[in-house]
Amino acid sequence: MDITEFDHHSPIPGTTIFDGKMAMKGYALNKMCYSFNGAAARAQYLADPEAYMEKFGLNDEQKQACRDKDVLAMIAAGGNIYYLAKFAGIYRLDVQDIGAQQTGMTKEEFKEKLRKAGD
Amino acid sequence: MDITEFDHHSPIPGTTIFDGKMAMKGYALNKMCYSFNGAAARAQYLADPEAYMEKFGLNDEQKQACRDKDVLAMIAAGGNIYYLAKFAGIYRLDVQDIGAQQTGMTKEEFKEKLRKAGD
Amino acid sequence: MAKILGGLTTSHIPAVGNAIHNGLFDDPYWKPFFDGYPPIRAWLDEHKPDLAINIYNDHGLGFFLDRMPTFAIGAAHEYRNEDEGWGIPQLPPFPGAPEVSWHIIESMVEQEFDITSCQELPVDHGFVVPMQLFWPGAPNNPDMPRTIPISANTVQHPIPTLKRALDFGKALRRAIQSYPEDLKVVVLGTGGLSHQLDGERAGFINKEFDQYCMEKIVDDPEALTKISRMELVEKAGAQGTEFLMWMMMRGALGDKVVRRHSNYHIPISNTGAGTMLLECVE
Amino acid sequence: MAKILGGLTTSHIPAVGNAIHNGLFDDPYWKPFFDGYPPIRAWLDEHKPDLAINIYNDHGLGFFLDRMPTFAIGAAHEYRNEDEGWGIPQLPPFPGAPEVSWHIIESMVEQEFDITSCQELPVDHGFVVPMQLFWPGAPNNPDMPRTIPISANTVQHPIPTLKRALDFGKALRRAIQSYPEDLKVVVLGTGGLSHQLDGERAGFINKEFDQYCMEKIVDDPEALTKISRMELVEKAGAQGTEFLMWMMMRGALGDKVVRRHSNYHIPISNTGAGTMLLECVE
Ligand SMILES: [Fe+3]
Ligand SMILES: [Fe+3]
Repeated sequence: MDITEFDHHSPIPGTTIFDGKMAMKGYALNKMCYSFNGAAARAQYLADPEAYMEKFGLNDEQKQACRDKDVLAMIAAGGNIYYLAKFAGIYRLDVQDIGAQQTGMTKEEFKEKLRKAGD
Repeated sequence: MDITEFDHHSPIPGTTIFDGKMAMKGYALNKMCYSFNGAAARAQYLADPEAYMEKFGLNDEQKQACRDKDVLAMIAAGGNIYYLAKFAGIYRLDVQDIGAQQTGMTKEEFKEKLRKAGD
Repeated sequence: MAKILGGLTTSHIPAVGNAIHNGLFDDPYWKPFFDGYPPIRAWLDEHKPDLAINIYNDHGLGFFLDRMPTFAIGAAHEYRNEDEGWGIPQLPPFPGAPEVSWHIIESMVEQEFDITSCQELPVDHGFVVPMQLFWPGAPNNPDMPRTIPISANTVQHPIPTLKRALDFGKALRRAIQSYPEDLKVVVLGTGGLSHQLDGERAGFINKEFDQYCMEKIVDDPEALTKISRMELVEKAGAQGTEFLMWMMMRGALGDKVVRRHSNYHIPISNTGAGTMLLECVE
Repeated sequence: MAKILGGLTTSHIPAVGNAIHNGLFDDPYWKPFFDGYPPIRAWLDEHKPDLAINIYNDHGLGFFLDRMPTFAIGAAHEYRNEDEGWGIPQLPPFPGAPEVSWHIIESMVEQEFDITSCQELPVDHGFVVPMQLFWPGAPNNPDMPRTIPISANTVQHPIPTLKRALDFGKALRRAIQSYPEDLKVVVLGTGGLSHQLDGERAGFINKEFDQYCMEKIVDDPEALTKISRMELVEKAGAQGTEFLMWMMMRGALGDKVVRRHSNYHIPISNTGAGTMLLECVE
C-alpha cells in the first residue's frame, strides 16, 4: 500500500480545503451555523447575535466575521461553506450574493461571469 | 465475491439477533430507552410512564412489556439490550437482576451459575 | 429477483426547488434546464420502477461534523424533508423501503463497506429536488416509487476517493441483485457538476471537464478513478466533488450501459447542470 | 516518527467502575480481577506512552440507531464522560489529540475504510473503565497520555466481520507509523470476553472459547478471521462480539508480538474478564 495523497493537499488558488485543520479551527462557528436549520434558532440569533455567538463559544475572529457578514473572513476562521450557507440564509443572501461578495463583484457582474462559463 | 452469510442468521437458542428486522420493530421503544441517558428523562418517565411512552409512540405490546418490566417481552417487541439496560437503570436493576429475571432464577442462583462457568 | 433498470443523473441545486415551486418551466433562464427532463419522465412512465435508490450528498441537515459518516444508508419507514435554513417549502415525507435497506446494508457490510445505518434521517434539497424533477409533484405523484437515500460525505475532507465511490456502486449492484423479491430498481446519482461556492474562486465552472466526465462515465468510468480528490477539487470546483455520487450510481449499473438521454446546461445558479439516463444492458 | 509500543486488552464492565469508585481492590470477589493490572501499570510506568488509542464499543451513549456507524474515530479536543443512565459517577474530560486523529482519519479513508469522524463524542464505561484500570485516577493521573477513541458497532447487526476488524487494525498501524512526529503509542482493545446479557441464554460464559481466543490472538490472529459473526455470537455470547475490538487492536501491532502479561478470571459481573499486554517486536 502506497500512501500518496493524504498528507499533502495541493494548494488551489482561491480555494480552502476544509480538512481536519480547518475543522479543528471552525467547530464552534460551524456548530452555530448548523443550528440555523431551525427557524427558532434563526430568530434567536437575529434578536441578539452577541448572546447567541457567546453561547456557542465563538472566538473573536469568528464573531467579527459574523458581525461583518464577511464570508471570506468566516472561511478563514474555520467556517465550512455548507454551514455558512445557513448563516447567509438568515439574511436572505443566496449563493450568487455571497459569490459576488467573495469575488468583489456586483451580483450582476457575478451572474455574467457564470453565464460566460457556458460559451 | 460470494455472499454467503448475510441473509441466513443461524438461530441460536435463547438468543435474539438484533438485526434489521428487530430494529424496524423496536425503533420507538429503543428511542425512548436511549432518552434515559438523561436524568431529567428518567424522572419524567417515573412521574408518568404512560404519557412518556405515548410521546415516543410505543405500540401496545411495547407498553405492556414496559409496565411489566418484563425484559424478555421487551426484547420480543424489538428492544435492544444496550438500550433496555438504561430502562433497567431507572429501577436500579443491574445486569444480574435482569439475567435472573430472563432465566427464571433467583439472583443468587444466577450468580452461582456465573461462578460455575469458571470451573 | 430485483433488477436494476438504469441510472438517472441530475444536479440538485436549491434554486431548482424554488423554480419548481414558482412554476418557471418556460422562463427563458430555466427552460433549457427543465427541457432535459421530459425524455427521462417518458422512460420512467414506460418502466414504472418500484424503488428509487437516491444517491445524494447531505449539505448539513442530516449530518453534522460531530458524527460525519463517509457512507450512510437510510433504513427508515419514511424520510422527512426538513427546514434546512432558507425557507424552501417542505414536502411531505417520502415512503421508504426499510426491508430492502437492511438487505443492502447486510450485503454492503459483508462486502467490507463500513456503512452508517440511519433509521431516522431528514433529507435536504440534495435528495428532494431530483425526486421533484423526475416525478413531478413528488412525493404525491401516483407513480412515485418507494425510496432509499444513500449519502456520501463531501462536506469534510477526507472525502472518499473516486475509486472507492465506483467500487461502492459495484458492491451495491451485487447487494440489489441478490434481493430475493421481484423489484424494478432505478439508481439516482445526484449533485454536481462543476461548481464552487466558497473562496475567491467562487463561481468557477469548468465546461470542458464536465463534458469529459459525462462522456467517460458512460463507457469508461474506470478512467475517472485515476483522478485524485485534489485534482477533482481543482477541475470541478470545491463543490464539484459531488461527482462522487455519479460514480457510485455508475458502479451499480454494470459494465455495459446505453446512454438513452443526455443534457448539459450552464449556468443554473452557480453550477454546470448535467442530466443523463443510462439504461442497463444486462 | 510515531512508534507503536504495544497493545493492552481489558474487559470494560460497568460494575468495575463502581468497584473502583468504592475501592474494592482487596475484596475477595474483586481481587483476582484487579490483580491482573499492576504488571501492566509497571510497564506503562517504564515506557510512558504519549498517546493511548482506545478501541472500544459504544453502548448507546455516543451513538443511537438513527445514525449508527460501523467504525467511528474521535477527532475532538476532549472527550466527556456523560451520564449513561445508571448513575456511575462521571469523570472529568479526557484530553484528545485531534491533529493525530485527523492524520489517522485521512490515512484510513485513503486506505478505503469508510470512517465516521467525530468532532464531538461523549464516552461511556467502554472507554473510561479501561483508562481507570491502566492509569489509576484517570484522567487525573500525571502520566495519563492524550487519547483517541475508536468505536466499532456491536449494537446493531450487521456488525463488522472479524477479518474486517483485523484489517482495520493493520491499516491503523500504517496510519500511525506514517505520523511524522515522535510519539509513543499504545493501542487498547477493550470489551469482552464471553458474555450474554439478553434472552433465555443470559449469563452464558464460555471459558474454553475465551482461552482459545486469548491464545490465538498472540501469534495467529489470522486463524480467528475464520470465525463467522454468527459463530462468534454462538460461542462468545451475544455481547461477546466485543472481541472485535481485540482484533482491531491486534492488527495494529504488526506480525510479531511478545506476550508480556496475561490474566483471565470468571466471573466479573456476567463476563469472562481477560487482560493482556502484548509488546511490539519491531
Ligand atoms: Fe449539492
Ligand atoms: Fe461492553
